[in-house]
Amino acid sequence: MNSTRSIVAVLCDHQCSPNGPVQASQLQKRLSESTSIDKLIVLQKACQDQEKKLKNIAGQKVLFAGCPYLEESGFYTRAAENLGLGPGEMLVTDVKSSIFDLYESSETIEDNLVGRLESLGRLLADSVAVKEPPVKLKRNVLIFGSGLSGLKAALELSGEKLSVDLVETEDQPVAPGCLAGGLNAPGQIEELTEQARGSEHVAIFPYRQMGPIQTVEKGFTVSFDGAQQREYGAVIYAPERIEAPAEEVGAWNLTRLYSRIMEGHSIKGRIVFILDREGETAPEVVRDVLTAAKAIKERSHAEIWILLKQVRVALPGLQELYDLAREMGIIFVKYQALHLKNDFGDFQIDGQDPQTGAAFQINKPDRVILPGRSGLSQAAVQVANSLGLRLYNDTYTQPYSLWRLANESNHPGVLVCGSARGNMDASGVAEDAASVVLALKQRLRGEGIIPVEHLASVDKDKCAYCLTCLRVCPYGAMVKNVEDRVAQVITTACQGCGVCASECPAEAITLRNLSQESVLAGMHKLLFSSI
Amino acid sequence: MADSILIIHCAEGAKKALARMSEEGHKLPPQFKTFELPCTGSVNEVLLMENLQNGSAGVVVLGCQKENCKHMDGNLRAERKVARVKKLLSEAGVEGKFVEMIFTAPDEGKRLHNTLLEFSQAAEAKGKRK
Amino acid sequence: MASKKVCVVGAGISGISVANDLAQAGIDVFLVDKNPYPGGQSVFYGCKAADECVRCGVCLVREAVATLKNKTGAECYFSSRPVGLRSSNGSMEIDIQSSANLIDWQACVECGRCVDACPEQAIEKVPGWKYFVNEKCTACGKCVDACPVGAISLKRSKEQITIQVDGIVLAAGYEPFDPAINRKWGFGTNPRVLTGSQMEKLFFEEKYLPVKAQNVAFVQCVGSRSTMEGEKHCSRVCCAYALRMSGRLKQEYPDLNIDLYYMDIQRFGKNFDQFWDQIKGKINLIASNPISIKTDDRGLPVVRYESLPELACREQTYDIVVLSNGISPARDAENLADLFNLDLNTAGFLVSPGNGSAGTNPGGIFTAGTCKRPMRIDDCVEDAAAVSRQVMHSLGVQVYP
Amino acid sequence: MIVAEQKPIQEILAMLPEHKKVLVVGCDTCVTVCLAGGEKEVKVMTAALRMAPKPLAEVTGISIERQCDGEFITEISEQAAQCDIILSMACGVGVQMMSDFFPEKPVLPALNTLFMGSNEGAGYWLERCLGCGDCVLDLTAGICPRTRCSKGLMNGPCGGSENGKCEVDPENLDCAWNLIYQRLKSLNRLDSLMAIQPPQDWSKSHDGGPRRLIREDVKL
Repeated sequence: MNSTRSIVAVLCDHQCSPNGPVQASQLQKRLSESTSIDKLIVLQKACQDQEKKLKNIAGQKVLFAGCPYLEESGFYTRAAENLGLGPGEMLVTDVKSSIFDLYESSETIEDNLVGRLESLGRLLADSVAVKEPPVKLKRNVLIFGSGLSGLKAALELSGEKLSVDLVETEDQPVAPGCLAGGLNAPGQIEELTEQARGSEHVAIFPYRQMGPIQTVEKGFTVSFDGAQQREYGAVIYAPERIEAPAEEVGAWNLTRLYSRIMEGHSIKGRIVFILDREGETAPEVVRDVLTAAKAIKERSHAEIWILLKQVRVALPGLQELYDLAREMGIIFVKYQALHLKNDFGDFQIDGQDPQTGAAFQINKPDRVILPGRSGLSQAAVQVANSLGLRLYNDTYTQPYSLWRLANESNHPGVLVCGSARGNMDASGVAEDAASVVLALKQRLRGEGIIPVEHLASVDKDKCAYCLTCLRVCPYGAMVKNVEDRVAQVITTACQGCGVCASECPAEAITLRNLSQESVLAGMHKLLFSSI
Repeated sequence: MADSILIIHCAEGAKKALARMSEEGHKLPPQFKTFELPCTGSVNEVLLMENLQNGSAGVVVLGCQKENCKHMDGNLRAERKVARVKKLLSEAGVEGKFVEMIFTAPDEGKRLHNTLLEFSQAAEAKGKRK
Repeated sequence: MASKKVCVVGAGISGISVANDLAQAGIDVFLVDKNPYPGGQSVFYGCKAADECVRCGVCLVREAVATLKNKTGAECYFSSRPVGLRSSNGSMEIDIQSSANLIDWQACVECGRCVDACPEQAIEKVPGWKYFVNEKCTACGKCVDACPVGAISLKRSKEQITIQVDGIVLAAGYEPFDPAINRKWGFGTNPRVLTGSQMEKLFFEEKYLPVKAQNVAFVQCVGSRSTMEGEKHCSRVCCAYALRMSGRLKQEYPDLNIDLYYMDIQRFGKNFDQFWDQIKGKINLIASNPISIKTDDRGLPVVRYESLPELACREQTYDIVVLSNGISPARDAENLADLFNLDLNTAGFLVSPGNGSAGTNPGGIFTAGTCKRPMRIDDCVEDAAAVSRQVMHSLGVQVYP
Repeated sequence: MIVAEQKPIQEILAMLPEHKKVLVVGCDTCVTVCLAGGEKEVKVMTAALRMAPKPLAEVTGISIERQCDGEFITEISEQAAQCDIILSMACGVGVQMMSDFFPEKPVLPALNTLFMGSNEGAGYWLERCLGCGDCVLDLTAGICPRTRCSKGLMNGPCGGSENGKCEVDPENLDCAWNLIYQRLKSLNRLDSLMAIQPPQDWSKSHDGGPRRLIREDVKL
């Protein structure tokens, strides 16, 4: 126990407190015998600018107890500011929640409060103050992926005079899989690539030159082609989605169709698009299909059939696109069951109409388009693994807690942009890139990250170097310290959730201000306080 | 108290659910004690076992709804640990002690209250039988 | 440089999110809402998680409201509406007609004594926020005596305020489609026919069903995708909430039989496939449209629909029928469009001149959230982030030093 | 690393005689890393034994660096002198060492020692070596056919190898000989397969492929 600093409890005793008035004198007397609380100060109406009365306890550790409103009125923040208290030097307890304990019980509020305050006082006595300066991050940014989203983000960031390294996944900057930059935004990728190449703040590297991404204390390092390590404060993960080849021999997927249209081929004859064949086609894909069908129809006299199970209209503008397509003479057929006979590219389609139950048949279509399952390329999966990102079926980044911003990944320094989050069209990608840039600026602003209160730390003597923590950390915040042969915490990434501490087989990891012993002691106290 | 039940809850969804519960005026019986951890992922077998050994009748781990843990899958980790301790207790033939994992959404005060009450009633019934 | 001022009209999820974002960037925010509390429609929605979270996003609303209360420090005008706008040299003057709030939210300490004192149950709590007085109030004055901090006054007065701002964000929200306008839905005449909005309120109160029921029907596309009712757009939310609600009901009452009458099921969210696989085995999906609802002699609603395999008209009796009503443009969308000089699109939603991705808007007027198109809660939050970025850009507020 | 798994607690309880003082001894090396017998598991075991209805006089727990080194075992001779029974939470080696050092006390095993293996991710261990004493890894491109081929074949795959998978468990198990072939091919060393290896008598040990330990409670 830190003997130089005493523990002071501050209690708000206003009549609006849900517990009613506390017998302050009785509490004083009871706490005078306490070992963990040295002094009690009772404030009347603490929420009304009473923090100035606390000047004489500067330099002590403080335990606040009051109604929930005190937190909302900013009393604790102001008091902490006035007294210069860091996260490890104060604790707040909500008196209201002690109501749980008082229900149908003979104990008085004073009994209950004494118990609570004593156990918390003990926790506070063991805790260490957080006095680290915020970590300064590098202001360089690494962007993985040179599709529409990567380019947009790169250009927005270079406009802010941040230096950007862009990694191209393919030798050609227009990856064939980048549907967003295809017919929905013709020519945009070429234009943006031109701009990026012209910008002094953007450097472009091919993926094959990229070494492994390493997480370090102040961000990330990567070396290109074995050259000197380059340092980054943050990474934007913006890989293009690629589409799997069509599942039938002789059929095309959307990517192939797009590139044919873009190359200026005219596509003629009877063309059949089949949607919803396996699972449900996403509305974004439906939009790509309709855009392509429209483009074909504009260029030639093709006979276009679109076979689908459900009409998906839940995207802005999609209903209008359907209407337009119908006006142009594109035939939509809803089907219930569909049989596709494929004789090396000679197709015969037998289907059944759910409305009438009538069978229909399409003989020898000139071209069958089957949108493939879209996902991430192998390179993108590799990079995701090296960053500790969670992927969902190698398709999306892990669906994440609603509490976070949409672009945040499980690694705090990595932001996910564009269609790696799900199917997106060109305007969606643009919006997404812009919000990623905003989130990134917020991360780099203030030149660092405020340390979390329950930061994990590794006891070097106890660590068995078994790397369990590397495998379980949800934030990729654990790395190997090769020199000392122990695990190491990246403080800019650690969020203080405590999973590593609970999983560590050697009990070498502790959370600041929340060590296993103090937690057990606190719980023990809590269980037996009211006897 | 010998029959006290410890609720270990996370500082995210479960804390909000408890707050909502008290906001709605649902009160818990006195044997319930609450303890906050940053995430239920930081609960391990040692914590559960030592609490039971120290005399609490039961430990309830209260985490966020599945798929909505702020720390990715801390609640699922806790569920596995609770299952393991449960198995250990039943295999060792320990009676009158229980551990349970509850997932709660932050907006469901009444449902949470009912579930917790069921626990205390079940524990009481068990105690009386003995 | 004096800090910029922005007026946000509408304190639903979009408006609050914009206000929170802007305030974080150091902009002074004035928040105007016609309700006496923030949160709009969605603050009284209920969680729909069954076994696991289904990402309905309702808790995001509470979170946003709590942030507004604790951190944002926006100047809030509740029970107010904008009535006039003058602009000159890039700065605007907006007139706000404001009714005095009966409970001063800044003075209120949430002790809850007024709720206990009120004989009429006229004081309600807003989740994440404080209290407001509803229309049941008889001005008996008991709450005034009960309040320990003197935050309640029952004098109703109106005043007009003029504030000078640099930008305006319209987040006027939507109006749930009212099925009472067409008698074929049987809504308003049969108490066992409910709308999705009413169900949300029941979910919020954790009651789920108003009466004991064996058979429940959800009817989709009520007020959506129907040229006959003049609402041609897809509301984008109804499939999601109907499926989520049926999942929750099924968990609450495992023996409940749920039929869902749909036109086309719209995908939503990233893990739709997973969710869809779970839910579609538990409920009966019936593709049928149009349908109508009658009442039988026991007072139970009867759904009359076209059975497609037999091509015959069939009838089915239910205990409860839920009409998944869609999103209609805000009731005062036309007034707002006149006042702020905006256009309405064919569906009746507002069109903002600044909604390109360029982010510049010479008029200084932005639109956010469901006043421009139907959106889900999480869409609204994302849209709000995008709009606040546009606002900062056009006002020249630097986010990065 | 040696991979072990805790015995079911009923079995441990059945081993322990009543009304005796028990000392639970953990080992901080291999079994800690495979989450079977480290300091943490000692705490859990101690608590479980204390709470169990079986009457035991006293249960204490302690953990030492390695139970396969006598120098570490002597550190606890004082505690060992005060107990009646030692429950060792180490691998079979540790249990035997403890018996050697404390000949007057019964030493009971709390773990089943499984195999020598690698950690393939949280909660997943895979057998990689059999300890057969006759290493052929030089000929097989660093992939052990004795351990990783389900049938322990020494001269190429059997007929059950299909699409690179083993017929014993076609979903999860790779055919070791396919791996060996692919790897040797990429190393341009296919000629090392030409030499014929004599068969080994497997009747008395190991069959059925690499043993794997998958613990759902730690895997995620």
